[in-house]
Amino acid sequence: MPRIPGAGLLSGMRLTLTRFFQPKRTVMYPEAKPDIAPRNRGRLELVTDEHGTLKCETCFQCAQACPIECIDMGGTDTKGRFAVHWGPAEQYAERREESAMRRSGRTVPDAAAATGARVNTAKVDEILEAHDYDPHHMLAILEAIQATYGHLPVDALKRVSRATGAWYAMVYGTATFYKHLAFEPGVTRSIAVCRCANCLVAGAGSVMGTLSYEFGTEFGRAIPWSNLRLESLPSHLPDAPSPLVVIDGEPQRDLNAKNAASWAAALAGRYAA
Amino acid sequence: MDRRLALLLAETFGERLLTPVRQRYDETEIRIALADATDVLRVVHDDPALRFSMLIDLCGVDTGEEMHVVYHLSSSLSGDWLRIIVAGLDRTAPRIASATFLWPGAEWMERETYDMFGIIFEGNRDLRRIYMPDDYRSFPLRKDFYLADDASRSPAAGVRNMERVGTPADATAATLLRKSPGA
Amino acid sequence: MVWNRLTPAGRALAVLLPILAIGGAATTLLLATFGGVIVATIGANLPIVRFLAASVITFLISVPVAFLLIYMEMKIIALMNLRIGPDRIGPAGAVMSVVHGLKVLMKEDYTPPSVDVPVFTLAPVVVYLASFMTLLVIPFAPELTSMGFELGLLYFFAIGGLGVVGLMMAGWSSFNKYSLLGGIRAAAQAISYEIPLTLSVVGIVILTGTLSLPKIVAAQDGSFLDWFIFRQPLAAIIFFIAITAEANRTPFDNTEADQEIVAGFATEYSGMRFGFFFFAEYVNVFIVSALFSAVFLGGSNPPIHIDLHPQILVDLGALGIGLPLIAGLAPVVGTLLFAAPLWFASTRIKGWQALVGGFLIFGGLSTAAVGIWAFVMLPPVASLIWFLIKTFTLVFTFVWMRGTLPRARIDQLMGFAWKWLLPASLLNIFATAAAVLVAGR
Amino acid sequence: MAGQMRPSLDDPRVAIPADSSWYEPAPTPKTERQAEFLTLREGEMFVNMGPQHPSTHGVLRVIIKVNGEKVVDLDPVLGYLHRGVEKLCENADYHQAICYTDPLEYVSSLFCEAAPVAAFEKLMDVDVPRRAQYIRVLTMELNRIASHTLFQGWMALDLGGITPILWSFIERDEIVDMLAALTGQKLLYNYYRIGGVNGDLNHEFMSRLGTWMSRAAAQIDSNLALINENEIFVRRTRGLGVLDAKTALKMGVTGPNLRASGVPFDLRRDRPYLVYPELEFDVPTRDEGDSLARYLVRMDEIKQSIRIIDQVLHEMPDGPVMAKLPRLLRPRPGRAFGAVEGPRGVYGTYAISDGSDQPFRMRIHDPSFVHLQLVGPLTKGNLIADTMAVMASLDPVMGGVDK
Repeated sequence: MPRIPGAGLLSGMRLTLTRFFQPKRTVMYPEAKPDIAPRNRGRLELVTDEHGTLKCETCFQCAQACPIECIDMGGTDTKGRFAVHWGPAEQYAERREESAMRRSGRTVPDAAAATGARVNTAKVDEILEAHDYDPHHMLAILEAIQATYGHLPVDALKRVSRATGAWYAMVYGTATFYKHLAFEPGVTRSIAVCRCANCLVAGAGSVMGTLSYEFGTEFGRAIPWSNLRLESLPSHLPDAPSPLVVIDGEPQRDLNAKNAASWAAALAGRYAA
Repeated sequence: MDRRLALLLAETFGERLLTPVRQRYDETEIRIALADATDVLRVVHDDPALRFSMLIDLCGVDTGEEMHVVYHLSSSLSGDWLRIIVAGLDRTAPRIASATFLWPGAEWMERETYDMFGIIFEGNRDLRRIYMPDDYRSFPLRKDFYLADDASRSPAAGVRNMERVGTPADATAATLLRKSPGA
Repeated sequence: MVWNRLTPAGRALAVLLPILAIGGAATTLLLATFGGVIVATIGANLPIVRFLAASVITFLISVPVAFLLIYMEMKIIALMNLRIGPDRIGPAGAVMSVVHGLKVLMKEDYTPPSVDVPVFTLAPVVVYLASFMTLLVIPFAPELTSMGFELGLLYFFAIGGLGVVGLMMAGWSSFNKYSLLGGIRAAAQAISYEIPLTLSVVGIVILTGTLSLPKIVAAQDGSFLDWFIFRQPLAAIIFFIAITAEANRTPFDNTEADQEIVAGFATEYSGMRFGFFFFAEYVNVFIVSALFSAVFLGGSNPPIHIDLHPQILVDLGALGIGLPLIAGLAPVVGTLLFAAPLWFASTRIKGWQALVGGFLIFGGLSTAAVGIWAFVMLPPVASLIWFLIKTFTLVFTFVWMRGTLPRARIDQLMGFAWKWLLPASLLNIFATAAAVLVAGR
Repeated sequence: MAGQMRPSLDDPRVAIPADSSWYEPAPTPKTERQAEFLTLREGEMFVNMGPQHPSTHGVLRVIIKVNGEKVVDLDPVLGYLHRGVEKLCENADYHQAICYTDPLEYVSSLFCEAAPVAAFEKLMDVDVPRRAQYIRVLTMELNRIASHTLFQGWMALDLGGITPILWSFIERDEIVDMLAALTGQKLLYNYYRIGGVNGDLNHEFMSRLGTWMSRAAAQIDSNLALINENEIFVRRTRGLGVLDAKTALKMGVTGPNLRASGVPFDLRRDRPYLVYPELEFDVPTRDEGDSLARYLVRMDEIKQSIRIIDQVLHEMPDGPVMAKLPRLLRPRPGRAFGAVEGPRGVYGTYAISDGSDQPFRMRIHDPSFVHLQLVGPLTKGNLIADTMAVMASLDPVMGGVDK
């Protein structure tokens, strides 16, 4: 501090006056873009291609690679059955709701526990023990589970994920990749409709519509309340009538466009009972 | 890390150490019983050979069975760091003597520990909630206080960040077939 | 119906025209009947009318002055901070403060519950009134003084001191502890600095023997060495510090120290009532700068008298019919003259753009020419320009100080006033009086 | 008004009684100290400062008991930013925990990462590659300078000067942009990993660092000239809030605040971590212990940090920046305390492992929390304006205080 009173103030005034004439540091933002380093993480965004389609193919690899799970991915599988959700959940409505419940002192319902079919996972543990909890043997484990339970229950998959340390998305990916692994319990029977030109002319379309209305589901899906599945036939069977409906490999003979509605209703009634 | 410090501590406190003095990296750790806490702290603070006069940190730990209070001290004599674990606080009514008579700066850290664990520090002049509102009733860092995350996880062990929605398997056929004219 | 077929403008005219016609007729009738009486009344009460007219004019110019000062403050401090500051609205952001003013005008004028409503509402009025009423005695130029009171300086201190009553009212009525502290700080500070402020000019009063501001300015006629800042340097320093405190400027802005008491007395105000405080503050800065330049910097006197003896005497009457012809043709010819090079310069410039450019250049040049002519030929304009240059240099200094200095603490502030400024101003009076006794004026 | 519904102030139909007692429901004191605080003597009143107030450095509420302008007593109310980070960390695995500690003290978040990383590395017996250690030292010192320059501006702003904060933000922005070129983010870097750092030094960072280093010292010195010589600033801070060495030790003060009281305690020297023992630097101390000393010690530290950066750049070895680690980290059961010397004092993390992939208990010690206790004792008897000066000189960051 200088001895003359006020000299410090004056030197400060001189400094501000020199700064008054110096070049300014403001970035004129909308016109001039700030200088952002190439490594800047910024915000995560999904990239689209030139047609405007998302490039992401939901392989979950980015989410798996993220060490702190800040990448969140969610989606429904192609058959519309499972919402697969990866990442911290707190940004999402379901979690907010839970926190709100927690704060207000109510018990928090567990969505996973409430909706999935509860199975006893004791046998899963035996299977896992037999395979030494090794995630590399995932296919063998899943096959063994399918052999035990008849299908792959979600609880079992989660147990596998927890015990082996494999990410759930990985387990789920393996399970969906192999055609012989099934998620629905006991889908052993199917109602298949042929969609060849001949059959469509003969009224296969209205048969399909009626069937999906009566069973309350869509083609390519399991009927929720039974072990049946609506499918379309890949090709017309030799010397079969049109329209062709096959139940468990058995072509139905006495069927035409006119009686299709009552036939389907009767069928639905039979299976419902 | 100083081997002599371990010997000195073992010599000074002898029987009162619940476990042998542990040393790892640059930390020295002793574990003492609740009844000895005040004495040990005072000795450690005042002993001319020890002189742990700086309180770096004070915190509580809930092991699920009992509570601990952990002091991290630094010696102004040798620069050694000492961790004192006071074990054996009752989980239902944890009480311990305050360290504010040695370090007035421990006041807020004790308030925080009280706020988070419900440990009552006898002798602290200002023992009330510090982070949580005054009318808050639970102690968040205790192990029986579940986060929403835990709660969603607990009934179905193995669920982690993955939640399933889809066809409700327990829905009856009748509810789904309501609109069917044939049924 | 005719009404339905009218455009909105037509409807407005259809309403306004009859009203104007009736109003005009009534006014004419009124003037014809009572005209003599009104003129006689005005003639008989000329000082009052003059006072009223001056008040209205001062009020009207105070708002643009405040806008200008607010813009200066934003821009200058920004430049000192190595920022650009306002630059979007108007040239270099110059209309920014007007937009701020409009924003304040349009905001909800909220009266918090539990305030003392009449006092709360009146406080900004008192503050603003006190600040623009002092403008009345400012001698912008010898010919441009609204009210050349003989006791102008005293009037200035008296009315200026009223402002603190408004701040006190605001602080007390707001029902807020910050406001209370701010109001009390304002009162304490204003009272403390009022004393050295008044005492510091006593030396000048002794020297000039008058309290009239135009006369004080006239006493500084001559070169800049005759200014009182050189004859009374101590008084000038004391006066400058005291007016900084009076105008609540950094480093003495304790009344609204936002880091301490949020916004002081103005904490609970919003909308236009806050706007009044805000404007009053900047009008105050202008006024104290003007007073300083009048009392110490020679006011409207130029620093050096250069007698040009201009001989540019054009007898406009001799032109006869040529005068309207020149007045009509000059803009057209000038515009075309300046547009031509623009139009030839680049093929990308369209015709109308060249014309607009030419008109602007011509307008600028002719305005400058008229300005220079007025500065040389009309003494009041020259005086006004010198006065404003000095005043705005001081305003710049205040803004500059705001950009540089931190705030003094309230006790240091009061201690400084009572322990240093007061004895120093007394010493100044004593020395001046002694000098006058010994050497005469 | 007991038993009556409290009317909303927003309701225009509600007539508010002019009686002022309506606004201040007297809280029932819970402790001896609070009872003493709540007792008003003749001429005293409470002024509630915050949580929305221009100078509380975050969301802090301070109830001040004043007698005129004089502060009689003071009670900070915390918790407005409380996020329960310790609990969240107990429910996250070790990598995620670092991410949670990052936003604790947003002014110098690298130190908030460094402390848990240090603790976890001790738990897991990981050896950090030497290049990673150098990079850590380099980035931490840069962050320290960024924090201190911002402190300089804050200090001036709290004393009413508006220009220094903008100048110091220019300096800080350059450092922060530089770190963004290295780490990918400007504020929450999330750069340290258990066993190393996330990504090696890159060209962009080095070129920015080089440009900055060439003129940093001169520029910061020039900025300092505005405040350091200013009589108003010096008069307002000299002899204000004097903290003597003995009290400072008893109050658990660390960092520059302790060094300003004359205790040369610096973890970088007294409990060396990373490669600090190999570097040459001084520990600046002052004996006065007042607000000015606390300010000046920090300004001296900037110079030492520049010196350290200079050495680090010259001695930076080659090699990997990340140790080989399994993806799922499951340390053996044990306890570890990791501490680093931050710009505000000792940042500590006490981690307990139970052998699972999540910390069993994670205690985060933040120096601002301890320093904020001092505001009361240091400002008693001073003026309201001094509260701000003392608080600014202690430099608390509410994100760290409230955890």
